Amino acid sequence: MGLRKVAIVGAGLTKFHRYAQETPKELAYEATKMALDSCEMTLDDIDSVCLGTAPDAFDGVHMKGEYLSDGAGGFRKPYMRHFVGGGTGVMSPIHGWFHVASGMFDTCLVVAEEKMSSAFPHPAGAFLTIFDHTTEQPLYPTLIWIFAIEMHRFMHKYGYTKKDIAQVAVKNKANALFHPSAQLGAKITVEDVLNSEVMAYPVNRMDISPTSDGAAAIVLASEEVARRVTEKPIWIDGIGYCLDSAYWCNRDLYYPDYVEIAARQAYDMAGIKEPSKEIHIAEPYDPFTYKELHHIEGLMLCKRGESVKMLLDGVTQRDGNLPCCPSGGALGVGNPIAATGLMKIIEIFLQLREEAGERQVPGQPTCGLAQAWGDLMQVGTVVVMRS
Amino acid sequence: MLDADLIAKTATKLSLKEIQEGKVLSVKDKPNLKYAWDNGVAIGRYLAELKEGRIIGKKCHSCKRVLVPPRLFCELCWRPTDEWTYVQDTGTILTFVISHVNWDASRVKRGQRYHTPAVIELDGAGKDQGILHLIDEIDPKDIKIGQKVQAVWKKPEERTGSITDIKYFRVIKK
Amino acid sequence: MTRQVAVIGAGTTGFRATTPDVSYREMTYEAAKKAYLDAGVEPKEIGAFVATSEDFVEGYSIADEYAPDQLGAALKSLYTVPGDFIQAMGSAVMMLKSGLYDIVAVQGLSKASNMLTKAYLTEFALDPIYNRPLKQHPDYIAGMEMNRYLFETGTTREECAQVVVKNKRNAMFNPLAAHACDLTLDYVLEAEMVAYPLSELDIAPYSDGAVVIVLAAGETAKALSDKPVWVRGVGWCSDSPTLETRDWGQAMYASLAAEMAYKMAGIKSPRSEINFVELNDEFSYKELQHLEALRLCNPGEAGVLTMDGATEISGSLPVNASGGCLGVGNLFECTGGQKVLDVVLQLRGEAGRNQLKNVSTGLAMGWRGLPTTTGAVAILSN
Amino acid sequence: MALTERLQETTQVGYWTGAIPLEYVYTCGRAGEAYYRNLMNKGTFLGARCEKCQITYVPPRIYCERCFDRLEKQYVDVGDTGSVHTFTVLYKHLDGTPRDKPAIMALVRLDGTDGGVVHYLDGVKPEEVRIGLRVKAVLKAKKNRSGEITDIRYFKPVA
Repeated sequence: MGLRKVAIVGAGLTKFHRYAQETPKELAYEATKMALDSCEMTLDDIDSVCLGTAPDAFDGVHMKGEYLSDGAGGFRKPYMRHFVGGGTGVMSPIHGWFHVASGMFDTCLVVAEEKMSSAFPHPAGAFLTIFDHTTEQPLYPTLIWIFAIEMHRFMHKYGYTKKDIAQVAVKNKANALFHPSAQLGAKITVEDVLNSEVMAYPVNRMDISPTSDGAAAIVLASEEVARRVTEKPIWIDGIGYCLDSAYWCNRDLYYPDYVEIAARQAYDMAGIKEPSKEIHIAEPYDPFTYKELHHIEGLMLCKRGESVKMLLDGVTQRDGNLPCCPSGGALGVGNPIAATGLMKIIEIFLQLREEAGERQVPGQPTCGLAQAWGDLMQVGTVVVMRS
Repeated sequence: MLDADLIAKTATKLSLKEIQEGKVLSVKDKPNLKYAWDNGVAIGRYLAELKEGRIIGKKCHSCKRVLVPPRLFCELCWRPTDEWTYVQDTGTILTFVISHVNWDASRVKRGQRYHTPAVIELDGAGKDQGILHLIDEIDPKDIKIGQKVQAVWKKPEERTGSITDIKYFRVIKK
Repeated sequence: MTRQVAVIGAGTTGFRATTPDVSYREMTYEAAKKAYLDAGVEPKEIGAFVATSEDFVEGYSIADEYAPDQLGAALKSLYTVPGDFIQAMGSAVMMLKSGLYDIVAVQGLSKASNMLTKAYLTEFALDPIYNRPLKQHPDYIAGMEMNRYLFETGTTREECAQVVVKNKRNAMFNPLAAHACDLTLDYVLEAEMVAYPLSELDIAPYSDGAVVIVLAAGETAKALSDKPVWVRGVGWCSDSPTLETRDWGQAMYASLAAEMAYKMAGIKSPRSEINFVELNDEFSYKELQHLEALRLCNPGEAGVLTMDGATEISGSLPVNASGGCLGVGNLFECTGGQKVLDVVLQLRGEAGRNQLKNVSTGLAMGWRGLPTTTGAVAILSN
Repeated sequence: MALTERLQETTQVGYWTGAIPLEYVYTCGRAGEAYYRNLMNKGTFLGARCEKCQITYVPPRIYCERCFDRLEKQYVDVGDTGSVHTFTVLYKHLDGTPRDKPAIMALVRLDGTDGGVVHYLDGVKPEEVRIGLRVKAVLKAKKNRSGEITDIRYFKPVA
């Protein structure tokens, strides 16, 4: 249908910490500045800015998109925030794609930021108020409940065990040892995961990604600009996003239909017929261990019920046939929500440019995918990228 | 290529102690954000029926589901829902959790019962039509997916028109 | 790449100070149903949806979760813009121009009456390090801005008060409006002072209500609609958000948003090419400041034009014929939605007793309210 | 028809109440740390100078919002005196109740800068305040300062 081509030409990331001293604006600036510098651009070269950041309840500022605008390079520019909960990070390049693909802008700066440490005593408290105020909040639900509920259903459906799923944490935390932004890179064993504190059966502490402060940014450009500023543009060839109903108890949670629908949109746009063969490398969202597997199935990178086999066979290892979360993912690098999604986009960007250093996957990948999830087991956001 | 040296300078690592002891400067605040959300037609009726010890849903003739909590429209068929329909206060555990943490990430105190929330498919509502509620009167270890449960209601005079008018669900057979 | 975009459907519940009989879901469902009926489309034909909300206005940590169901957008492409409705509309225009979609719906919703601590809410938007610890009622920011605007332009309190008189009176014949009043200038000038020179009546009261519009790309719009309203230009912009370094006299965000929209619409002389305006008047002086920022008059002239009646429904440049925020109400993120809605109704000749004669191009302008410096502009033609 | 049913009796109307139950601790950040340490120790204000844009930010920032140059090495002491850029006389408290004595709020443009401080004015009657009025910061005693904007008590006119 003759869509305008849009490329990622630059990227920046901060270090992820549990507690960072920097203000949200300062974190956003550091990532944005690095992204601009990486492609030798300045704010003058930027036509538009879009910001991805998840709940105001983390940073603790109402309308935090407004508060963050100057740190994200939005000064006196067309600047707009988008928000799909935890899926926001991967929604960011999608919203940026709209900016450039519309023909209204030739460049778009895409920034994602989260400072979760501002919320006290723990940012987990922010999640009580994601549930329906009248019919669910009176039961004092937590975020961990809803994940554990979904994980349990997923395990029950396929007979997956906690031991199987723990392998995701082992893989991702090990991958993160080589990521310069990583907060929790570590060499751990399945036993470490199984012996870590029980939070909400079937979820143990090491099944969960940490809360983090951090920011990420990329620069998007039209084909003409991209060819001018870089020899290695990475093209956004497919985008998809889908939101399911907020009535999350009214569906079988074992399978994320919304991820599949988003993936189909992205695959159709990118002309992908057989995702498990045509996608060389993936960054599915892994805020909890089982989520990586849940998403791999939703992304149709394996048949339903086969993600654990894929994991145990080493297919998703960095040197496997379909490396998943070579960055270290949310489990290893850290999880400043929106910034994590954009970190995943940046990982695919670097891998496809063969600039991932010690994390580089073998075999010269040319097609990669990043995905995020969010809300009440509800949002899928998917981006397919090619070199 | 990400430059590790550059990244290291982007953010300054602190510990909770350093913040709490004032090694770095900080400002505290507690927002005052209060709400009174209008129940409207569907949720208003739902709460009124809970007060009477009944669970009501609204049926969609197109997809045959009984929607609980009720709504005036079916979100999947995008049409007005049809008749009000009581569902039973019995159901099946679709999935559950044994939670050692409270909503604010604090831990359940020693000696207290762990929280055991579940998604419960209510009899009469249709496949996978669940609600979130709590399971009790059973050792958490003995809860299983697929068990039949029944609502344990507060006494009529204690009910206020709330989802907590159901104290919890109890397992009625193995 | 040069795909045209049109509004092919609009729906609203109308606006009331409180709406205790319906939930936010039921309210939005009604507006969506009307918009889709107006456009002659079913949700399954709509390619994507854009919602607007801010978490703490709605009272959720992640408010976007609750957008899809009542819009018919469950399991469809939907995202939320925590911004003004006109920004979200800008997003929808980009989506349609990209060629990826043919029909996109935009949603705005206000249940302002459900938010009980609005001053605290606005205060929570201030910088936590430099401003918030003073713990003052955020209307001081409007008072300070009004004072500087009056100082720089020579505009008077009377001229601002006339905006209040005009807009609340316009609302008398707008059945959708919640805060219609027929007041005298003296009555307004004697209102209780809140933050000098800003008085109680200079501040728009809040309203509840929902607006949904359906946008379509050129050929689709022509096929579906007998009276498409074309989106000729759209623009949005944010100035420095910090109180200490922002521009206090002029609305730079509105100027830059308008320039973007004018450029896209090919408008060189706004005053002669724009027939009428619905702009943000959450505070009386904002109408005047915004008119000047939009280059519809020179700095300092807006008050004079208002006193001369030029901005009345019968004037040469009708401004807020609907009653504006002062007469219809402040609708939080949906405020720009009311502006777009009224421009669409005027251009279709459906504005009832407030119908303007011989209008073909209207401008809708939104501002995100205190303490922000973000605005958006849409230019529509029939 | 949009809604197939409507409440038709006032007694059917109901609502559910709730709140956002969170607390926050905000670190002042790299620039804020320098700003408030300087205010605590020296009693003066720190700005950040961007030579390229010819702008001096107060409070200081680690970056120029216009050109994105780093400003962390460009902090300058800008003293404690300035003039009223704009002001208001505020008649109500945050909770909406009327104040016994109105507060004068102002943006004080510190001398030689493009930024300043939003704070109270005192030592002057509301009707005597003018844009352009010369003012100076009155701080808490040094031992009582904690590194917050409230270390400033108010600004007062200078001759």
